[in-house]
Amino acid sequence: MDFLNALVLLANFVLIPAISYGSQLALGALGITLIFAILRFSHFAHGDVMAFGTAGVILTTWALQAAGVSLGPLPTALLALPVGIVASAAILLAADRSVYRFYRKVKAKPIVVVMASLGVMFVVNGLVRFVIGPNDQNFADGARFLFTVREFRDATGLAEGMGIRISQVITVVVTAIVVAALFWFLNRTRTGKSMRAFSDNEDLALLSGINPERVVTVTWLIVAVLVTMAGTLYGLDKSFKAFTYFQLLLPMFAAAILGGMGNPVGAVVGAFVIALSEVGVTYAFRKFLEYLLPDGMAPEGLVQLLSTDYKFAVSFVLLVVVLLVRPTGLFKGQTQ
Amino acid sequence: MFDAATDPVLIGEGMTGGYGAADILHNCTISVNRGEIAVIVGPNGAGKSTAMKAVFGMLNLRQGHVRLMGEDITALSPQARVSKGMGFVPQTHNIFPTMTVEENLEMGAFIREGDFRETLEQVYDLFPILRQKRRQAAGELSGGQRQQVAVGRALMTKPAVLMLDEPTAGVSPIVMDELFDRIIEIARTGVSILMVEQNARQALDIAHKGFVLVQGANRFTDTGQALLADPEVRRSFLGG
Amino acid sequence: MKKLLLTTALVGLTASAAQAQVNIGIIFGFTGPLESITPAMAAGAELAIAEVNASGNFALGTVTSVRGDDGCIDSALAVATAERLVTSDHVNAIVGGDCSGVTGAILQNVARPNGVVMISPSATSPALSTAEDDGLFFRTAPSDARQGAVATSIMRDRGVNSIAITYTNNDYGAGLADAIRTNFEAAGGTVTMVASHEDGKADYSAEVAALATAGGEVLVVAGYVDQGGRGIIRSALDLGAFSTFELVDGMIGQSLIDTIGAELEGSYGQLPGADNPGTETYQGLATAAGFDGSSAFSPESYDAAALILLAMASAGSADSAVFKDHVMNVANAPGEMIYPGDLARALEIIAAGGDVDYVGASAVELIGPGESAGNYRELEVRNGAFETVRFR
Amino acid sequence: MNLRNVILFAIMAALLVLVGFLQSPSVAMGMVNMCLISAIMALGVNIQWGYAGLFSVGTMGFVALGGLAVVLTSMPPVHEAWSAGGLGVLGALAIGVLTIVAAVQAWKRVPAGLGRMGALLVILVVGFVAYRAVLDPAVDAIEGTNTAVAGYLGGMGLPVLLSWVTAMGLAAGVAWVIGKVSLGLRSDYLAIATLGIAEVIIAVLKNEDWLSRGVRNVNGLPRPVPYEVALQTNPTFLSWAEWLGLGATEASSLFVKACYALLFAIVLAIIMWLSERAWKSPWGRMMRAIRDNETSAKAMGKDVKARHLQVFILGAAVCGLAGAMLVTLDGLLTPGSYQPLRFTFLIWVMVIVGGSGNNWGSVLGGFLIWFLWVQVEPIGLWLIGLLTASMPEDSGLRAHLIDSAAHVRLMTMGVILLLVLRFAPKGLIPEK
Repeated sequence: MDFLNALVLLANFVLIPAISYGSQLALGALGITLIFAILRFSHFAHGDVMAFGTAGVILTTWALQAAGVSLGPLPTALLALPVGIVASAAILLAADRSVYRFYRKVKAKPIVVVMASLGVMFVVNGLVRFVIGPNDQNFADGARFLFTVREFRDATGLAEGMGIRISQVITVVVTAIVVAALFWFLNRTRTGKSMRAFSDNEDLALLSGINPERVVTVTWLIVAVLVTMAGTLYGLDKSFKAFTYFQLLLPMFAAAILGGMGNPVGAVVGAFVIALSEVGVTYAFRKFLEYLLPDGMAPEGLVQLLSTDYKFAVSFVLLVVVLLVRPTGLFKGQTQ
Repeated sequence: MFDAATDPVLIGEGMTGGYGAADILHNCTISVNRGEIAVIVGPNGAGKSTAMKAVFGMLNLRQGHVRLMGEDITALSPQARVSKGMGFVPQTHNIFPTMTVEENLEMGAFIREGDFRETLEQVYDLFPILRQKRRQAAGELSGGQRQQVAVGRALMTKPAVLMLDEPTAGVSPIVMDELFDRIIEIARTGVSILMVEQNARQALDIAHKGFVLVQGANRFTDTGQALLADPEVRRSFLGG
Repeated sequence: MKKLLLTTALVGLTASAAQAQVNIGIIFGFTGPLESITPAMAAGAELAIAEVNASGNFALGTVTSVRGDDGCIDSALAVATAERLVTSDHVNAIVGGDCSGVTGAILQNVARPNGVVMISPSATSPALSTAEDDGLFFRTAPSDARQGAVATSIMRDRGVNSIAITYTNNDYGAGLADAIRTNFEAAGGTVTMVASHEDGKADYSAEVAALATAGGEVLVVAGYVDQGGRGIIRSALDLGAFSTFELVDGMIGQSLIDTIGAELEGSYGQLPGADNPGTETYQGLATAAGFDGSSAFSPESYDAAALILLAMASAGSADSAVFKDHVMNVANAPGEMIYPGDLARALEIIAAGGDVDYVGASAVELIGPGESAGNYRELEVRNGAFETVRFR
Repeated sequence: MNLRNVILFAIMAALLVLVGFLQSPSVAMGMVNMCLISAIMALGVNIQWGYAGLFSVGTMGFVALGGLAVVLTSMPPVHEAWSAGGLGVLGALAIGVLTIVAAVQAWKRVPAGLGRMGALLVILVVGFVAYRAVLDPAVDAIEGTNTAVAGYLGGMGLPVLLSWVTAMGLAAGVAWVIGKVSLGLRSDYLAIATLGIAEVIIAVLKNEDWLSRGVRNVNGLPRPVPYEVALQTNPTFLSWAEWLGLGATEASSLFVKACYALLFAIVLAIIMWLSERAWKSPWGRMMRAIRDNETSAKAMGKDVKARHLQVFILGAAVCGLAGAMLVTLDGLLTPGSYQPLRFTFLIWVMVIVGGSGNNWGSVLGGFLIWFLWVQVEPIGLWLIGLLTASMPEDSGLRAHLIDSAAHVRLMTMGVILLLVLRFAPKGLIPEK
């Protein structure tokens, strides 16, 4: 029984939050890694584009809510997703046409493109605030919980409980579907394979008759889908605020690099490693150990490895250590 | 009019040009007939690879023409030349390393409309080892096998001419012999082969025609056997 | 020569704005971490100014307000902005800044050197009580030290023996957490853990998990209503870690209840304010003007602007050096009580030589070093709204 | 300096003078001070990027360390805190260093395999537990002493100008550690790693209260120049001001700013002189050779990694110096104010716009971008005012636009960066 309690405790406080946070990071990191694989630069505007797409979803959701449209227990925002995807696709393609394409044409150094993406970041940053303002926006509706901590406790009779939110279920399910669809697309379709070919060997892809502009456009479209999904799921699970989305940039990058830049599998794994380590390393294990250890051996202190103040640092220390030992990340990333 | 029996399938005529201001090629002519193997040899820096790239359109020509089956293609981009029937295997970076062997071949057929399974089977028949390893990532194969993937990929468009830039660079002599055997086999199916080779002796041995370039210009042009027999060619370029 | 050039240029450029004009600078962090609450704060200050202008009783001229951005956390930007407002826009007084750090920077680098009065509605750091200010600095928000005592007595009266504290990781949160911890422990209670949280971060489950292990009957949340504080509460409820929260002033706002919902029922907190009908009046005025008057520090902002203008009227001068001594007079008894919407009447009384006691939207009572005395309302969430339980 | 560059600097000077006329001399002087500091920060980034091509976006961390150095150098020590837990903290830090040294030695000496992993793990765990066991009580004791105004160990009570030197030392020391760890990484990875490490430095500054009061800030740092208030009551100064025809307030404010400006200008001149000499020296040529072709430089027997480390440390030291100057000017240390957008990306914009690889370009970029950073907001407000003038007073859109005015600044920075990158990729003053 105590063992079960310990397990439920860990699930409630570490595993479930880490899995849903990890899923959201995974979608964002996938976008970053795809851009890196195809366009070969680190896309610093990612967080802000995420906010832009989500802003589109939110405005549409409000309109739908006002019109009385609802999905029952599911959030209305899911219906609004296409609009957000169109919005972020529009801004990404606009940035590509007006900024990035030029550097592709002149074959600029990747670093120059990274700086250009910094410029885009500044612009989109301002744009988002023009569109929806700097405030926290709430757009979640529908049922909140699949089951609550209390319901779980009452049903199982355990001392500890765990709760699962609808938004967490949606997050995990949607992420699973999107990731599966992406992998199917990349590995099974002609266009997907041509993207991988382009990522592997750009010159040879050109020789094989693959149209680079088409590959780039498709990439931005996929990124638009990923980034809007990530932003919306995150917003549903927590809340929307432009500044927070900008802040998500670092963990998303950490995940992509940790997994191996340019490697989609790596991005997903990296995201879960980051999420799990942020929550796990700073978790205070006292209660958990109280359940597992015999009476009288329970620890005095909180048994916390690191204060939560430094949870952010965990992912970076991890990142640097991994890079030192395996410079291409956990999974082999792009080497050029 | 173009006569497939006598006229060269591909000819770069009087090519002059280079990457920047300075010319590398000077009035250089390279050609290959149907089903034949043509080899470009010469000392280091003679412009062998440059001549091949010029034929393939990766270099701006100030003078000269390139004709494929009688059609002037001088102004076409490399991609357009691929769809016109030219296959090109670069010296390095000539495969998609993280993709499987089969995907590599599929990408070779990217511009082809319709079913290419038959060609795939032909490539597998030509290189049986690739059929065995078709689910494996190409980057994990040995050097010789990678070259086979690269050649196979170029064959997927069913080219009239297959151009190989130093296909045997960095492979062992045994693998080299095997590769040359395959190249002969390909030529027998009617595909013209144009290749640049470091291993001049072995290459000229299988070549119908050889071009010896020096400083971007033709020095000797003759059949492979004739060149091998020419004492001056032997002394200057084949190490005795 | 230089002087002459300068004067000509200035006269040429500001000719239209030459006479009978009073300028008020409104310096808040319109960008940066507090960017979401500052619009309602600025709107509050501007509401007071509009009211004074509309009254026609302000003898010193038309009051114009100029907004400036202090970035909340960018002291260099804050100083540059304040410098511009003071020396270029010639503001006679400043409403602001918002965050304690930049407020201190503006005070030391601009307000004191230029001798300009500044009244901050939201800088609550105890350090500002002792800062040298030449009598120029006031605040309509009380020091956090007082709030610690109030929060402690609220919790002890409710029989709470052990608490965990989480605070937003800045001087406001840290100061408040210190004050609450010290007071609560002195009152015989146990503080199981004090953990900070960063605002605007992705996820707070790690913080909540640690706090949950530490345990405690109540989780004290010393943060901001639309920032990490709310994320912490949301997460704590979702994880079943805590069910009752003690909310500090920065956490009080209808938007909190709107987003969290029924689970917040029974949580409680405190907000500066005495038994004051002015608060409700203010919220009515704010709604009519099209903004949320219950947003954090919005009433205090209204009061800050109103105090400046009343003090000017009382002194008969818009010169900071003169009217700075009148701020305490108009803010405190004796005199007629003045609430939001009463500014016209207040100006009349002052013009007639009478005395006013400005109460305003947040029950202003200035003490000692020119800061709010620290009357607090004890609030509890009942039926989806903050209800006043009693005054402390 | 050719004519074009002289004209560019003249325009910049004219802009500042214009501010002096249109807004006020005080605003202009204040801006000059910040421009000078920005120029030095930009020089620091230029040393790393322009000289050696290191894409390090950890500038914020070094600037913050410079600020910390001011506190550690110039504030008086807090004796109660030292007696309460000073020894404990020092001991804990010693344990920490010993642990790391031991771990590195173990890594080097024990052959790879399970044994090494085990040894490493044991050393790290034991070291960490010992470190925490000594540190935690000491920190509690220090932070418990008079938390509201002290609660930290204080500094060394030395003259504040000395802190500009210690700032360089502190930033350089930390840069050495960071460089050792991360300089081997490829450019993109280096960027993210340094960005993250800078965040870690800020996290330490915010949370290690015993060091510099954390987020409680340190106020009232000593100043190297007189106080305005003191000047305003000084009869000599007043008569002097009167002679100039200035009011006491204005004169004192201008005088103080001028003193700072003089100090900053001297520092900028020294750094500039050194940078230019370094640029033209064989060392500078070698750095550029490495930057332009790392492989061939390596082939020529240059120790690329050591050179990179060197230049990384130098750039960091200059950034640290600028950070110390900034905190000295502000008179307070607020760790919360360090944001990557402001202290890393903005500085990068300065370098790119000014012209990377050119010291004069970086100085111009520092001046121009700071000028815009401050002035775009009023311009934006004015523009939006113009735009919305015809809208009804109660229009929701009007209110929304006015509320958004402050964000014009970020967009402008982005647009400028994009335009420069596209149309003048070498910046306003290109590398020679």
